Amino acid sequence: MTNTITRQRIEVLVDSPLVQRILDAAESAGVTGYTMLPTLGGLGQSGHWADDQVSGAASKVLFITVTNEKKAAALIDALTPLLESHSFVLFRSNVEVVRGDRF
Amino acid sequence: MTNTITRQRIEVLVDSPLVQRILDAAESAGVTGYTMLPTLGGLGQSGHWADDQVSGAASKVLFITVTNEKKAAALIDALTPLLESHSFVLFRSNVEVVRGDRF
Amino acid sequence: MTNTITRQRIEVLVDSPLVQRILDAAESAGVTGYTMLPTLGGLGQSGHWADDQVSGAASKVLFITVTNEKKAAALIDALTPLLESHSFVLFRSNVEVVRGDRF
Amino acid sequence: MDFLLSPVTLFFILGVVAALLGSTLTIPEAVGKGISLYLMAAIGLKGGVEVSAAGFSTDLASAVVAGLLLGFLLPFPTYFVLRRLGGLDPVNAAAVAAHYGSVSVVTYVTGVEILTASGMPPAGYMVAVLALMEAPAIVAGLMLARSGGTDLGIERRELVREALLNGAVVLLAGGFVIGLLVGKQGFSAVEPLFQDAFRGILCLFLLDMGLLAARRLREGRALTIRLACFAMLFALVNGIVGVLVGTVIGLGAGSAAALGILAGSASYIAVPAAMRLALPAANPGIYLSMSLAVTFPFNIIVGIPLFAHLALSLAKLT
Amino acid sequence: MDFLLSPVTLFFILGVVAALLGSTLTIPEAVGKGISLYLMAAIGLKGGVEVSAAGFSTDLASAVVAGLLLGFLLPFPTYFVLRRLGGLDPVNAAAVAAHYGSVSVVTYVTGVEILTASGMPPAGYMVAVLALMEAPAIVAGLMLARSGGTDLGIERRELVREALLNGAVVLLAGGFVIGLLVGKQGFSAVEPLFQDAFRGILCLFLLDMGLLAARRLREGRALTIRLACFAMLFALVNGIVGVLVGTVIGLGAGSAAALGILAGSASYIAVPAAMRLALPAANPGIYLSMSLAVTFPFNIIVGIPLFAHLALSLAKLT
Amino acid sequence: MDFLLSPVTLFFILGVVAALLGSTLTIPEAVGKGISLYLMAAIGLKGGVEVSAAGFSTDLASAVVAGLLLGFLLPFPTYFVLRRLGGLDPVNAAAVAAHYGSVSVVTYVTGVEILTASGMPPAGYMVAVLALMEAPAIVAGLMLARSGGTDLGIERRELVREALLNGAVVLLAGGFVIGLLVGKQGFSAVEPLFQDAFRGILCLFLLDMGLLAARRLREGRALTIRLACFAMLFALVNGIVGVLVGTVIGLGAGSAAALGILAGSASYIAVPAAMRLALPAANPGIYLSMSLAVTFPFNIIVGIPLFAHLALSLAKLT
Ligand SMILES: Nc1ncnc2c1ncn2[C@@H]1O[C@H](COP(=O)(O)O)[C@@H](O)[C@H]1O
Ligand SMILES: Nc1ncnc2c1ncn2[C@@H]1O[C@H](COP(=O)(O)O)[C@@H](O)[C@H]1O
Ligand SMILES: Nc1ncnc2c1ncn2[C@@H]1O[C@H](COP(=O)(O)O)[C@@H](O)[C@H]1O
Ligand code: NA
Ligand code: NA
Ligand code: NA
Repeated sequence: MTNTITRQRIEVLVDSPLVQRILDAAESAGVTGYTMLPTLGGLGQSGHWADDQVSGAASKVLFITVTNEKKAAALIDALTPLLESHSFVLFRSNVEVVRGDRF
Repeated sequence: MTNTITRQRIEVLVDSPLVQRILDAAESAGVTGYTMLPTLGGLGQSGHWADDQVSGAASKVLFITVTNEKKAAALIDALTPLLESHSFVLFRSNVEVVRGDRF
Repeated sequence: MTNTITRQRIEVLVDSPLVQRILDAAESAGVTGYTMLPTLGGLGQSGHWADDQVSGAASKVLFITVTNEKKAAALIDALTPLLESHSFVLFRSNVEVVRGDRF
Repeated sequence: MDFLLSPVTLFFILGVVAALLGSTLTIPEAVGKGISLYLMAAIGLKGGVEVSAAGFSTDLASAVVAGLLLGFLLPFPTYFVLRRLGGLDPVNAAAVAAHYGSVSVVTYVTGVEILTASGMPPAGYMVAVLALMEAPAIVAGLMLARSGGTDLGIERRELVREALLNGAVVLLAGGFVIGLLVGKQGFSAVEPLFQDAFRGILCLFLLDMGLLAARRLREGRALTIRLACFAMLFALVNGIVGVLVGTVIGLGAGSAAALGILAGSASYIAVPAAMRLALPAANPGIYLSMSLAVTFPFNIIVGIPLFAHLALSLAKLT
Repeated sequence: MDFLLSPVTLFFILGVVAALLGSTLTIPEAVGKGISLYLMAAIGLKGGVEVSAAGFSTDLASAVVAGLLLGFLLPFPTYFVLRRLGGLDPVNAAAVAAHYGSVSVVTYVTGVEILTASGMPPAGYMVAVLALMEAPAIVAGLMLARSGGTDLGIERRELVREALLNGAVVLLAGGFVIGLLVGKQGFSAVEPLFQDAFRGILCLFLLDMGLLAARRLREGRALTIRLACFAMLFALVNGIVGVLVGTVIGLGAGSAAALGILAGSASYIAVPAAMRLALPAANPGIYLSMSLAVTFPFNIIVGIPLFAHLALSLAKLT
Repeated sequence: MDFLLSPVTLFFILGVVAALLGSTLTIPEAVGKGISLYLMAAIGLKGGVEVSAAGFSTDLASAVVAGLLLGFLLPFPTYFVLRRLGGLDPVNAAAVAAHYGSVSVVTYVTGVEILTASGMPPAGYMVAVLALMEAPAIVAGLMLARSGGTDLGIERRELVREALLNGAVVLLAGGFVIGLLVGKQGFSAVEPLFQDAFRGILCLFLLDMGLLAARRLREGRALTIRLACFAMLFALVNGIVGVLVGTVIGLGAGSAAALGILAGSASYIAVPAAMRLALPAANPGIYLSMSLAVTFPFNIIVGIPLFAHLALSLAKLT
C-alpha cells in the first residue's frame, strides 16, 4: 500500500480582480503549489452574486493549496486581515497526500 | 496564530434545473452562505453525463456550504428524501474557519 | 437525524488529454462513481499554467470520487506510478455520506 | 436527393461521422448555446417580418390552432404505445411523450432551409406555431404522469415559467414580435447578421448537433433497440399526421410540410429541463437519447424530405 | 419616438421584460464577453477609419480636452450629493462617483446607432474621447476616497494597469489606431464583420444587457429607492452638462449629443474591476446596481433621445 | 512592408503589445476555441470549393506527397540539433521535433491572406496538404522518442485517434470534402459567413494569439534564449526548405510559398495534445513556448513575407 502523509488544505474564495492578493500572500508564506477553480455564484453577508457580469468584477475564484502546517498557519495569518476588509472566505481541512515532500 | 473553529462542510451535486430545490432547503435549514461550482461531467448509477447539452438539462452544479453542526444536520434531514428521488449526491466533512461566528 | 457513514474522497488533478488514464485506473479499482470539475490555472513544480490555450493541451481537470477504503487504496496504488511521470497531484480525505452502500 | 448535398446537411453528417470514428472534436458548450440562441432569435425575427409583410390571415389562425392541438394531443398515443409496447414505466413514458408532442427548433430551421431550397418555403407565421407548440406537450406529459400516479416535483408557478418562459419560447416569440414591429425596413439594418450569415451559422450548429447526437448514441446505455425503433416510428407517424392535418386545414404545401416537421420532431431543449424539474425520477438517459440521438438525425436525413414530398404530392392531388 | 422601434432598442426591452417575468433565458457569459470585445474593437476601428478620412482637427482636440475634464470633474459633485443626500459613507460614495465620471461603451454604441439613424452621426474622433474618458474618473474617485480617510488597497502600478490598460481601453484605443493606419481601403477587407454585422450583434448584446440589468434590479437588495433616483438624476444632469459643454466648444449637434451620452453614462466594465481592487470595502451591490440596473436602461430609453433632442435644439439656436 | 499595415497583422501586434504592457485584456477561452474551429471549417471549405472548380491535377498529387514527406522527415534533423546543440534530453527533443514537423493552421491562414493580397494566392489544394501534414510528424516524433529509450504512454488506437482524428484534421479535411461536393454554387449560400466575414474574424483570432504568445513569452521560465533562437532557426530553415521543394516540384510561386509556410510553422493545437498523451514526461512549457511564443510570431512578422519573397524570386528565375 502506498504511504500517505497528512497535510493541510487551505481554500480561499476570492474576487477575480483580487486574486493577485492571495497569490502574493501565498508566495510570502512559502507556498509553492496551488490550483484555482472557477465558480458560478453564491450567497453571503453581502448578498447574492453570480458570474454573469460583463465586467467580471463580480466573479469569484476558489484558490486551493495543500501545504504543511507551518506554511498553512503563515498563509492564514497573512490573509486574516484581508478576510473582513475584502470579504474573502477561508477554509482549512486535513488531507493526505502521496509524495509528501512536495507539499 | 489566528484562531480557527471547526464547522461542517456540506457538498451537494445537483442538476442545474433543480438548484432552486437545494437553495430552498438551505434557507429552511437556516444556512446563510453558500457557493456554487460548475462541473464537467461524471459517472453514477444512472450512467455517464457531460455538460455538452444544448439543453442544459443534463448539466450539474456543486453546491457547497460551511455551517454549524445544527444547521448541517437540518440541511441533511431536509435533503435526504430528495437524494434518492432526484439522484443528488451529498458529502459532509469537517473544516476549520476563521471568524467562526459567520458560519 | 439521518445516519451517515465515513468514506474516502480521492481528488486527482490531471491534464485534460490524460483524463482517460484516470478513468481507466478508477474502473480497474472498482470505483463506480465520480465527478469532474473544471479548473482555471495553477502553480506547481513545472511552473504556471492557465487554461487559455487554444490547444487545450495545457488545461487540467479535477477528478473527484468518494469511495470505500479498499477501493480508495486500490485507486491510489494504481495511480502512484503515474503521479511522478505524468505530474498528477492526488489528495485523500474523509467524508461522510448518506446512503453509504452506494459509495 | 440533392438536399443531402446542401452544406447544412453535410456538416451534420460530418459531425456524426467524426463522433462515430471517435474524434475528439468538440464545440465549446458556450459557443453551442450562443449559436442556438442566435438561431432562435433569427428565426423569430424573420417570421415576424414575413407576417408583417403578408398580414394576418385565417390560415395563420388555423395553423396556430392545429399546432396547439397537435402538441397537446400527440403525447397521449405516444404514452400509450410506450407503456404497452415500449416497456416503460409511467414516469418515463410520460416524460418521453412530452418530448414528442413538443418541437425541435433546429429540425424546423433545417427543414425551412430545405423547403426553401426546394421552392416551397413555408409561411412566416409557422414560426408562431413553432413557439406555441413548445408548451402544451409539457402540460399533457405531466397530466399523463399524474394519472400514472406520480407526484409532480414542481409548483404551478415554476411549471408555467418553464413551459412558457424558457429561453427558446422567449426568443422565438420575442423575435417574432420584434419582426412584426420593425417590418422589412427595420429588419434591413440587421439583415447581414440575421439573414445573410444564417445559413453558415446553421452549418456550424448542425456540426455540433451531429457530434452530440452520435456521442449520445455511442454512450447511451439506456437506449434499447426497441426504444430507438419507437423514436423513429413516432417521428414518422407524428410527422405524417402533421402533414395531413396541415393539408386538410388548407395550408400551402410548404406550410403543411413545416407542420409535419414540427409534429414529427421531438424537443431536446425546453422539455428536458422541464421534465428534470417536474419528473426528476424520469431517466434523462432515455428521453434525451431518443429525441437527440435518434429522432433528430432521423428527421434531418429522412423525415424532412419525406414530409416535403408528401405535402407536395397531397397539394397536387387537391 | 420611433427610435423605440429600432431592433436594437426592442431587443433590449425584450431582455428586460423576459427577466422581469422570470424567464430562465441566459446568454452564456463567455459569449457576452466575446460580443462586448467585438463591439469595442469595431467601434474603435470605425472611429479610426473616420478620423483617417476626415483628418485631425481642432474640434478633435477640444472634444478630447472637454472629455478628459468632464471625466475628472463630474465625480466631485456626484460624491458630494451622495454623501449629503444619498446617505452613503465615504468609500461607497467615492466608488459610485468614479462610475459616473467614467463612461459606458454600450450606451455610447447604442447612442451612435440612434444618432446615425436620426441623421446626426457624431464625428469619428468621439471614439477617442470615449477611450480617454475611461480613466480620469478612476483617479478622481480614489482621490475622493483617500480624502475621506480610506487606505487604498492597491499599488500605483496596478492602478495604472487597471485604469489605462483594461480590456476596454486597449481595444478601443488599439482599434482606433489600427483604423487610423489602415484607412477606408484597408478597412474594406474587414467591413463585412466590423460594419455590416455590427447592428445585428449589438441587438444580441443589448438583449443580454437587458437581462442582466433587470435581474440585478430584481435581486439588488443594496439598491434603495433613493439611490435609484440619484442614478437617474446623475445620468440626466451629467448628460445635460455634457451636451452644453459640447455645444459651447463648438462641436456639431451629433458630437455634442455624443459627449452628453458619454457624460451621462456610467461605467460597468472598467471601473467596477478597478474599484474592487482599490476600494475592496465598497459594496459592489451598490455601484453595479446603480450603473447597470438603473442608469444604463434609463439612458437607453430616456437619456439618449433626450440628449439628441437637446443637442439639436441648441444647434438650431446657435 | 505594407503587409504590416493589414488589419490582420495589426491586430496581432495589438495583442502582443497589450500583453507585454500587462493589460488584463483576455478573450474568453470558449470564444477563442470557437473562432479557431470556424477558421478551420472555413479554410477547409474554401479549399475544397477551389479544387472542385479547378479539378484534380498532378500538381495536387506532388504537393501532397511533398507535404507528407516534409512533415515526416523534418523532425529528424530538428531532433538531432536539439539533442546536440539545444541541450534537450531525448523526450523533450522528440516532443519539440514533432511540433516542427507538423503545421500551424493559423500561420497558414494568415499566410494565405498575405499571399492573396500580394497577388500570389496559393492553389486550393494546399488546404489538403495542410490537413495531411498534421499527422506524420507525430509519428516521427514518437519514433524518435522510442529510439531515445522512452516508453510511450499511449496505445496505438489512441495515437491514431489523436493524429488523424483530432479536431483540426477533421474540420480541415471534412470542410474540404464538403467544399468539393457542394462546389461554387452550393458554397454561395454560406459565403457571407465563411468568405465575407473571414478576414474580420481572423483579426479577432490573431488578437487572441498575440495575447497568448506574448503572455507565454513573459511567463515561460522553461524557455531559454538558446531554445528561442532555435525556434526561429527551425522556422527559417524548414520554411526555406519548403519553398525550395515546392519550386523544384513545379508548384506556382503562391503554392511554393504556402508549402514553405507550412514547413516553417510549428503546431500548437494538435501536436501538444498528442504529446501530452504519448510523452507525458515531456515539459509542455518547452514545446508550447517554442512553437506558440517564438515561432508563431516570428512567422507572422518575418517568415511569411520572407517565404513569399523567396518563392517569387525563384519563380522569376525559372
Ligand atoms: N458559509 C458559507 N459557505 C460557503 N460559502 C460561503 C459561505 N459564506 C460565504 N460564502 C461565499 O463567500 C462569498 C462572500 O461572502 P460574504 O462576504 O459573507 O458576502 C459569498 O457570496 C459566498 O459565495
Ligand atoms: N462515488 C461518487 N463520487 C463522486 N461523484 C459521484 C459518486 N457517485 C455519483 N457521483 C456523481 O453524482 C452523479 C449522480 O449519481 P447517480 O445518481 O449515482 O447517477 C454522478 O453522475 C456523479 O457525477
Ligand atoms: N500544493 C499544491 N496545492 C494545490 N495544487 C497543487 C499543489 N502542487 C501542485 N498543484 C497543482 O498541480 C499542478 C501540477 O503540479 P506540478 O507537477 O508540481 O507542476 C500544478 O500546476 C497545480 O495546479
Ligand atoms: Na413533435
Ligand atoms: Na459619465
Ligand atoms: Na512545420
